[in-house]
Amino acid sequence: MKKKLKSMEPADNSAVLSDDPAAQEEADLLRAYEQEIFARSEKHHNGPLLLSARDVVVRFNLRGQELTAIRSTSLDVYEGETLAIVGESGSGKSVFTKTFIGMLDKNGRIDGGELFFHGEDMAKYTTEEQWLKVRGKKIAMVFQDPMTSLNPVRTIGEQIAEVIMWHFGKSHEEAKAETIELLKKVGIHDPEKRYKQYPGEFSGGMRQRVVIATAIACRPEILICDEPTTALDVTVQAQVLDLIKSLQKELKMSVVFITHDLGVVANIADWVAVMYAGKIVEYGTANEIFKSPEHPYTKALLRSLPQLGTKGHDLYSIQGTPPSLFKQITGDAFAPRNTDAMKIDFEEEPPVFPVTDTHWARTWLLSPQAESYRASLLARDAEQQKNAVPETPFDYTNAEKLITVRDLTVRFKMGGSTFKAVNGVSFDIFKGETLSLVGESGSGKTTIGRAIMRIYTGNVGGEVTFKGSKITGKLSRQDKKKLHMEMQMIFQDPMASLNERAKVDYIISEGLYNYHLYESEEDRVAKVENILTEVGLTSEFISRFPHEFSGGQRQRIGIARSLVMNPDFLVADEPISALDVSIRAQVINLLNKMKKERSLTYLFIAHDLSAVRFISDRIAVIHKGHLVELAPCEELFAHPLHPYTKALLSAVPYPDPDSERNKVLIPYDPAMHDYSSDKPVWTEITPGHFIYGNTKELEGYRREAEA
Amino acid sequence: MTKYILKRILRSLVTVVIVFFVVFMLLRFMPLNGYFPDEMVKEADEATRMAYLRNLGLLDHPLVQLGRFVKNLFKGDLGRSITVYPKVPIATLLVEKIPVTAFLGFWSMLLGIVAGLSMGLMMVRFRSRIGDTLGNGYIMFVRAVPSLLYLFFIQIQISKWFNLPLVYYDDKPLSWILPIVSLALSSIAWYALWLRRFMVDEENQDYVKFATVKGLPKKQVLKKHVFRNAIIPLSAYLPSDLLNIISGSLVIETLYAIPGTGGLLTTAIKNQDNNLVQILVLMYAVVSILGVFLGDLLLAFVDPRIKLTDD
Amino acid sequence: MNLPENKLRTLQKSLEKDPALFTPAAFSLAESEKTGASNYSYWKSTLRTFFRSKSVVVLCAVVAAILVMSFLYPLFSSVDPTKVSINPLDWNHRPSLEHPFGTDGLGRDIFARAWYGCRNSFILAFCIALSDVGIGMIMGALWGYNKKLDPIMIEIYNIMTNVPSTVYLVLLAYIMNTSYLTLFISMASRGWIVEARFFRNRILSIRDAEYNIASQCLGTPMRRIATRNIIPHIISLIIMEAALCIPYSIGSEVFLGFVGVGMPVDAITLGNMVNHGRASFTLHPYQMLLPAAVLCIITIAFYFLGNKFADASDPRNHV
Amino acid sequence: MKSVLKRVLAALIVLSMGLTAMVACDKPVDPANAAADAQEILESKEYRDTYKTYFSTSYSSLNYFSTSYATVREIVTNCIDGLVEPDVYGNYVASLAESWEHNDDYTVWTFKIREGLKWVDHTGAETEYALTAEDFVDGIKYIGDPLNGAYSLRVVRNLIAGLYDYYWGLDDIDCGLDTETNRADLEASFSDIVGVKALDEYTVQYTLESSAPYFLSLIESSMLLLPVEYEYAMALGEDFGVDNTKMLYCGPYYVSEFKRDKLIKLTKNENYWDADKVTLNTVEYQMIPDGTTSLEMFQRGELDYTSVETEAYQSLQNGEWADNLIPNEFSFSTNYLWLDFSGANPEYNTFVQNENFRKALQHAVNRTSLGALREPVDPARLVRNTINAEGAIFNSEGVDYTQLEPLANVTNADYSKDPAAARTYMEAAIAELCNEDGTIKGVSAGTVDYLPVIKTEVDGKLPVTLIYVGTDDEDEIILAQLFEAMVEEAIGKDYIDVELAFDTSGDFYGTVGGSVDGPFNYDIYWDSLSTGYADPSGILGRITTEGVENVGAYNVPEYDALVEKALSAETFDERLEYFAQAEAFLLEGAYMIPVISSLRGYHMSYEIPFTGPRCLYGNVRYKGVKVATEALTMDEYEVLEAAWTAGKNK
Repeated sequence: MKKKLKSMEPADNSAVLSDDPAAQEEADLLRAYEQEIFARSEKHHNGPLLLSARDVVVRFNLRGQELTAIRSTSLDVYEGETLAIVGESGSGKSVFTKTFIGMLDKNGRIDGGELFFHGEDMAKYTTEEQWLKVRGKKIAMVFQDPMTSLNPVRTIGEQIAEVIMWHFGKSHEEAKAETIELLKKVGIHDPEKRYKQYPGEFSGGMRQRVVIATAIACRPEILICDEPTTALDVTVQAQVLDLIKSLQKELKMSVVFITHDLGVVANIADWVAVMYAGKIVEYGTANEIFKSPEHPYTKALLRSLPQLGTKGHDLYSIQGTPPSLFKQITGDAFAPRNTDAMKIDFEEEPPVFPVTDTHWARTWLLSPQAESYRASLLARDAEQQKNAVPETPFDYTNAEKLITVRDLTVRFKMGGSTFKAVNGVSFDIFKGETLSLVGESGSGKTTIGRAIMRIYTGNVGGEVTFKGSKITGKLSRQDKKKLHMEMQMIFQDPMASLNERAKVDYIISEGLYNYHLYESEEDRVAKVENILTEVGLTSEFISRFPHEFSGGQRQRIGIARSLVMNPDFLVADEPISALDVSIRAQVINLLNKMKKERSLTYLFIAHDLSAVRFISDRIAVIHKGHLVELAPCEELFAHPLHPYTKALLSAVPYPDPDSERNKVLIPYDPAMHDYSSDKPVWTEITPGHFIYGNTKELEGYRREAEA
Repeated sequence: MTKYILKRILRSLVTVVIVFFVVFMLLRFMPLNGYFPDEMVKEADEATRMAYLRNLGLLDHPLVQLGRFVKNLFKGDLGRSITVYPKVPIATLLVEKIPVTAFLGFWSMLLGIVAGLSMGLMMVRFRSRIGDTLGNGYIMFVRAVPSLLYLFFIQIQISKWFNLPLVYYDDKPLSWILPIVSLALSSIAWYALWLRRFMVDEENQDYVKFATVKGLPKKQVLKKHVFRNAIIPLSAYLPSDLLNIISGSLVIETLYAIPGTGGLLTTAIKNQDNNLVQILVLMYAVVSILGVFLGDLLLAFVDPRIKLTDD
Repeated sequence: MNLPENKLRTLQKSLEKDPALFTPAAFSLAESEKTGASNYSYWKSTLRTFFRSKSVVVLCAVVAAILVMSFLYPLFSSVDPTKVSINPLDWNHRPSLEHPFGTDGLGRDIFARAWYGCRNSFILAFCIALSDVGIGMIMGALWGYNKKLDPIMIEIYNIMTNVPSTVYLVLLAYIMNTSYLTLFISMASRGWIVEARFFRNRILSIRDAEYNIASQCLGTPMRRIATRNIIPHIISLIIMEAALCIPYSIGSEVFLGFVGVGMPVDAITLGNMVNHGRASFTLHPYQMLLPAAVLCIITIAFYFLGNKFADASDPRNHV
Repeated sequence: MKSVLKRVLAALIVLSMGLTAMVACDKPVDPANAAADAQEILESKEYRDTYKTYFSTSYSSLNYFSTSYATVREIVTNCIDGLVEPDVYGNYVASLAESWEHNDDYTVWTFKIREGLKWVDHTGAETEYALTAEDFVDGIKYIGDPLNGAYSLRVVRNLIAGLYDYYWGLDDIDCGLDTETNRADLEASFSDIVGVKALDEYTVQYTLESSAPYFLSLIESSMLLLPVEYEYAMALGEDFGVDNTKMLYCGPYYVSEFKRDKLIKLTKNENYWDADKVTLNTVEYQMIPDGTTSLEMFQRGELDYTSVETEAYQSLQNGEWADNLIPNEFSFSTNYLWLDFSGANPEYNTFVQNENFRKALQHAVNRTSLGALREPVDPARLVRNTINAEGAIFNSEGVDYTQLEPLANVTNADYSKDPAAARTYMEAAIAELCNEDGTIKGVSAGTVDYLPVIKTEVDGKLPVTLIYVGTDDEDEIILAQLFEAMVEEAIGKDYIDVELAFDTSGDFYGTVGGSVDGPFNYDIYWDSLSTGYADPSGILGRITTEGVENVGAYNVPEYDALVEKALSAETFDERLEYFAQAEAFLLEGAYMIPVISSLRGYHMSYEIPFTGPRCLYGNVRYKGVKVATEALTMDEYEVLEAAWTAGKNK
C-alpha cells in the first residue's frame, strides 16, 4: 500500500523519475497544471516576477536520520509587494527562505527543484563566489533576534558601512555618508553620533532598525524578514512593521515576511502563503486568506485565535501536534489533526485547487467531488458561531480577597547599583478570578509573580498576604509547606521548565515526593496518571523523557506538575507566549477548564493582550515596575485611561487586514509625565478601576472616565 | 571608572597582602635545618648553628621579622639573599636577572601570540582539512610529549642544522632565536587551541550568519567578525602572560645557560632563602594580580559591552 | 487553462478519485498527538557523535588495551620489575625478545616496569581526577548556589592561584614523606579550586533555569535539586573534566617529583621512568623513549578523547 | 644539579701521582724516552693565550671567606695568592711569602712576605692598598668575627691558637650571654689573644694550637688563610665579594668581568710579581648548567675543556673524538657507608653494635659492581677500602700513608672476593643476638619514625630491617637499589631486609639530620669525605667518638686513643704510624665502610697537562698552563704523564 502511495506522489518526489511511463506522464501533467495555477495570479501583481521557486525539496541529516524539511514547494515572489509566509515552528518557512540566499545549515541540502532568480537557477550554486553576487546585494535578510544579529564589538556604523564598501567598492568616507543617510531613513535620531556606537547602546527596536538599515544598504530587490518583530514588544513591533512597510514602498522592493503571528500578517502582507509541515498549503491575497480561507488548517488557525473566541466558551482549538518530518507523510499532512478530515485526506496528497485567480489551496475539500461535504461543514460552523453567548462578567460584590499585595518592591543588584524591578505595587486578587498582569519585557511582571511565589525573598519589600496571613519574609517550615501546596506556578518556556534528564513520572511526582503526598507507590502512580489524563495526555507517557514531547504537550506536563499539588492559586507566567498559535488554544482551554473544575484563582502574566482579553476577569497594566492601570477586562478595553494602556492597546495586532491597515498607533512617551514635584499615586478612580498618576493627571483621567 | 579602578587596586592590594602574609608565615614553619649549608649541618655544633640563625634574625618572633621586613621594604631596602646568593643584595639580583628573562619572555610572548593566532586562524579557515589536522597535531604534540625531549632536540639538532649558537649570549642576537622559539612553543599551541575553539563557538552566532547574509566573503567574516569576537576572551588572559615573562622557564634557561630568573623561586624555596622568596613572591603576586587587572582593563578596551563599574 | 484538450481530460481524470473517499474519516486523538518531536536522546546522540569519528574508536581501543594491560600484566606476569641484577653484564640490554623494551641501568626489565608504571600512574591519576572533579564539583555547586560565598571563594581562588605552588609543595614535602598519599594530597589540595570555578560557572548558568525554579516552587529540598536537576545536566562535563584531568595528573607527577613531593622516588611510575631514563638518554635512548612513548600515547589519547567527548556532549553538535 | 656539581668537581680533581690507579692503557710508554718524546710533543704544538672553560653551578659570590661553595675556590685560587704555592710537581714553593720557617714541633710558622706588592682592582690597576703581613693577620681577624659568617671555619679555628676563644667570646657578646665585655675591647685585643701576628710589615707569624706539619698544604687548600685588605673589606661590609668590583686581587689574574650566572672572565694581572710566568692572558668561564651542552660546545670548538660523563664516553668511543677522551685519574674523595649506632630502629640498632654484623655488611657490598655504575670500562680502579685516599699523604720516606702497617692490610684487602663470607659473618651475629625462633633478643615490635623521610614498622624478628636513606638524585637511587640487591643477595633475604628511603627535600643533611639537635634519621647512608690536606687528621680527627663528623655516634675509645696518640706524636712519621693504626682499627671493626672513590668520568681538553702548578686539593691554577690549538690526545697524554713522573722522581 505504502509503496503504491509513494509512486502516486509526484509532487513530493518530483526528482525521482518513475519507471512507469504512464505515471510519469501523469506527474508531468500535474506539474504543468500546477504551474498554470501559479501563473494565474501574475496579472494581479504590481510588478514582474522576481524569484520563482519550483518544487524545492530540502533535506537535513539530523543525528543519522533524514528529515525532509521542505516537501516540494513552489512559490513566486513578485516585485514591489509584501508576501507573508505564515506557519508554526517547524513548518519550514524559515528553511525555505534560507534557500533563497544559500544559508542552509551545514547538514541541510537542496535535494530537488529549482530557484530561478535573474535567469539563473540558484539551486545549482555550489561556490561561495556565486552566492556573494546575490547575498546582501540582490536578496537581503533580517533575522528574528535583533539582540544577536549585530556583532556586539563593532560599531553599528562599521557594520553597515562594510556592506556598502564591499558591494559597491566605495571608500570609507562615502560609505559613512551613505550609512548615515540609511540610519536616518530607518528612523534613528542623531545618526552621526549613533554611527560610532555599539549595538549594546541600542534598545531592541533600535537594533532591529539598524539591522534593517544594514539589509537595505545595497538596495536589495528582495528583503526577507524572518520573524523580525517576534522578539520585540508590541508597541515596538508596530513601529518596526510601519518602518518595513514604508521602506518597502519607498524602495519598491519585495518583502518576504515570515511570521507565525496572524495579526502581523494582517498588518503587513499583500499576499499570504500558509505553510504547514514543509509545504505551502494555501496562497492568496491577505483579504482572501483572512476572509475566505479554504484549507482546513488555515481555517482552524484563524478560528483558534483568542480574539475570535467567545469568553466563557472553549476556544476553537486544533487537536494534536504537528507531524514528524522524519517520517514519510502520506495524504494531507494536516489530516490527523483535522476533526473533519475525509478519508482521501489520509490516502492521497491533495493537488492544488484554484479558488480564484489569486487564491489557491491544497485541499481535497475544493475538489468538485467534495462539494456537498464542504457545504455541510460551512453550515455547521455558521451555526456554532451564532449560538455563542458570552458569559457574565465576574461578580466582585461578594468576592473574597485571596491575596493582597501592598507596596511590593523588588530590588536587584546590577553592577553595584540596585534598581527596583518592581516599585511599590499594590493590588488584590480575589478568590476565583483571573487577574492578568500585562506589560512589556522588563516591566517587572514576572518579578511580581516570582515575588508572590517566594522565589525572591531577600530583596523583596512590602507585604503579601495569602488567605489573610503574611507570606513575605521569614516563614516556618510548616508555613512554607502549606504555601507550596496551595500556590503553584506555570512557566513560560516549556522547553526550559522541564528537567530534560528526568522522566515525566518524576517531573509530575516531584511535589508529591517532597511532602509525601501519597499513601503508596500505586497511589502515587495513579495520581500521576489521573492528572495526565486530565491535561489531555495518555498515561503511557509516564515513562518518557520531556524531549519526546512537543511544546504544547510539555506545557501540559508543566501544568500537570502544578495541579497535582491541588493548589488554590496559580501563577501562570506567560504560559502561552512560547507556543504556536495552533497549540495556544489548547492550553488556554485547559487552563479555563481547570479553573472551573478546581475553582482555581489565576494570576496570569502576559504581554499578549489578545489572549488576555479572552481569559481574564481583570487586567493590570505594568510599566517599568509601576502598575499604571488596573480595571475589569472589558472596562479596560472599552475605556483605557492611562496613555500607556492606550498605546499598548493601539499597537496590538488584530487578525483582520482591514482594521490593521487603517489602524492608528498611539505613541507613548514616558517623558509626558511630569512627576518632579507632584508625585503620582495609585488611586481607585472609579469603582474597580485603578490608575497611577499625580493629582493633575488624575483629574484629567476622572474627567475622561465620566465622559 | 576611576572609582572602579581605585577599588580594584585596593582589592588587589588586599589579595597581595594576604598572599604575602601566607607565604611569609609558611616560610617560618620551615625546618630550621634548612637554613644551614650542608657542611654546617654535619660539622657545626649547636652553638655555631644558633649563632648563624641569630645573625639571620630567624630566631625572632615571626611578627617581629615581618615588621622588620616591611619597614625595610618601605625604605626601599629589599634585603640580601641568604643562601642562594649569599649576601648579594636582592635588588642587584633582580636588576641583573629580570631584564634577561623579560627580554626573551617578551619576544616569545609576541611570537606566541602572532604565531599562535595565525595558526588558530589557519585552523579555522581550513577546518577539517590538512591545515586543521596539522595544527591539531602540533597542539597534541606540544601538550603530550614531555617538553624536555623536544627542547633538547631543538637545542642540539636544530642549532646544528641552522648553525645557531648552543647557548645564549647577550651580545649575539642569533643566539636568542632558539630560546625564544622554545619558550614560545607551548604558548603558540595555547593560543592556537583557544582561538580555534572560540572562533568555532562564535561561528554559530547569529551575527556571523547575518554578516554572511550581508554578502561578505567568508574570509572577511572570519577576520572582521569571528576573529574580532574570539580574541575577546583571549585578551583577558593575555596580560597574565606578564608573569611568565618575568618568571622564566627553568628548563630552557638551564639548557641555554640563560642567567635569568627561571627556577629562581624554586631554588630559593628549596634553599630556604627567606629574603629572596619573600621578595619574589611579593613581586610575582603583584605582577600576576596586575596581570589579571590589566586583563580586565584590556577586556573592557576590546569589548565595548563591558563597562568598568563596580563589581 | 493552456493545456491541450486531451491532456486536460487526462488530468481531470487523474484528479477524480473514488467518491467513497470523500466522506468524513474517524478522528483519532492519539494519532493527532503523535509527536512531531524526534526520538532524540541526549546520551544516545552524545555517544553516537562521539563514536562517529574513527580516531575515537581507535583511541578508545588503545586506551582500553593499555588499561587492560596495565591492570592484568602485573597480575599474570612472573617478571619482577624491581629485580636488580648485581652483575653489570645484565645492565643496559637493548630491546630483545627476552626484554621487549630492554633492561635499565640495573638490569630490570623495562617492559614489565612500563606496565607496572602505567598501572601506578593510572591509579594515582584516577584518584586525583576523582577528587579534583569531585571536590571541585561540590565546592563549585556551593559557590554557584550561594551568592554570599562568592567574594570569599574568589579571594580563596586568587590566593590559591597566587601563592606559588612550590612554596606550598616544599612545605608539604617537609611535613609529609613522599608517598602516593602525599602526592595525592598535594595535587588534590590545589586542583579542586580550578575545577570548582569551572563548575561554578556552569552551575550559575543552569541555576536560574526555569525547571530549577519550578523545583523551588514545589519545595524540593536542595539535596534532590542537586542530584536530580543539577548533576544529570553536568555529568558530561564531569566526565570530560575527569578525562582531561588524567593526562594532566600523569604529567604533573614529573614536576612534583622535581619539587620533592612526587611519588616515592623509587616507585615505578611512568613519570619516574621518563625522568630517570633522561640521564642515560644519549647512550640508551630506548630506556627513556619507550616509556615516554607509552606516556605520550596515554596523554594524547585522553586529551583527544576528552576533547572529542566535550564536543560530542555539546547538543549543538548533535547533528 | 647537586650531582653535576660533584661530577665537575671530580672531573677537575685530576691528580698526578696516579701510581696505583691503572689507566686503561694498551701500549706502555717507555719511561726512558718519555722526556724526549714529551719535548717533541710540546714543541710540535701551537699555543694560544686564552682558555675557555665552564662552570655548571652558580658562583653565587666571590667572598672567599664566607662562601661555602667549593667551586669559588677555582676563581679565588687564581686571583688571590696564598703564602706558598705548589710547583709543577706539587712541591711548595714561594708565592707571596719569599721564605718561611717553622719551629721543631711545627707549632709556630713564620713567613717573610714579598715586599712592595699592591692589591689591584677589577680593572687590573694597582690600588693604594699595599700587601703586607697585616693583611694575613686581618684575614684571620675577618674570619674570627662570627658576624662575617665564615664557612668551614672549624679546622682553622681549632688550629690557630686563641682563635677559638676569640670567636666564641665575640659570639657570647652578640647573643647576650656576655654582657660585661665590650665588643670593641675584645676586638682590640685580637692580637693578644689570637696566635697570628705581624712581626713587622713583611713578616707574619702563626702560632698553632697543635703540631701541624701539614700547614703548607692547609694554606694551599683552605681559603681561610688567604690575605685580605681589612680596611677595604670592612668599608664594603656585606658587599665584600658580591661581585668583581667589590674585590681586590693579588694573584696572577683578576676578575675583569662578572656576569652573574653567565660569564666570569679572568684577565692577566700585569702587576703580578711573577707575571712572566703567566702564560694565558684570559681565562673565560661560561656557565653551562647542562652536561650535554658543554660536550656539544666542545665538539663545536666553543669550549676548550669539557668533562665527559661515562654514558657520553661510551657513545663517543667510536667517533672522531675517541682519541681525545682522557680519563679523570684520581679522586681524593672517598664514598663510604655511614652506619648509625644510635638510630631509632631497634632491630638494626641491636645488630650494628655487633662486629660480625658490620663485617657481614662490609663483605656484602660488591665494590666492583658499584664501581661499574660510574665506570663501566674499568670499575676496579675505583675500589677503595680506606678513608684517606692513597697518593695524598706520604711519610718522610715517601711511603704512601695507606701502605703503612697495619693499614696496608685494609688497603689491599678484597672484601668482595668471597660473598659467602658475608653470610657467615651474619650467621655468627645472629647466633649472638637472636633467639632460636628468630626473634631478636631484647627487641620488640615497634615503629621506626625517621620522618620526614620514612616511617615504618619492625617486628623484632629476623630478617633484620635496615633502612638505607639516600638523596633523590637519580644516580644515588640506582646506587641504593643496587646496594639493596647485593646486600640481600649476599646475606640472604631471610636474614636481612633492606628498606630504601629517599629524601626529596633537596636538603639531605637538613632532613636526614633531623631537627637542630635531634637524632639523625637513617640506619645507613652513603656519603663521601675528602682528604683535604696532607695529613690524616683532616678526616680522622673529625670522626672520633666526640668528633663533629661522627654522625653515626659510635663509641670507639680505642680509636680515639690512637688518634690522640697520633696528634701528640713527636715526629711526622710517627704521627702517620698512629693514624694508620687508628684508621685500620676503625675499618677492620667495620665502624664505617669505605667502598669506592668518587672518581668518575673522562674529560677532553686543549690544555697541556703537567704544565701548571700541581694543586692537590681541588684547586686549578692557570699560572703557567699551556693551551694548545688542538685537543690533546690520549697518546700524547700518556707520554706527557710518563715524562712528568720521571721528572718528579728525579
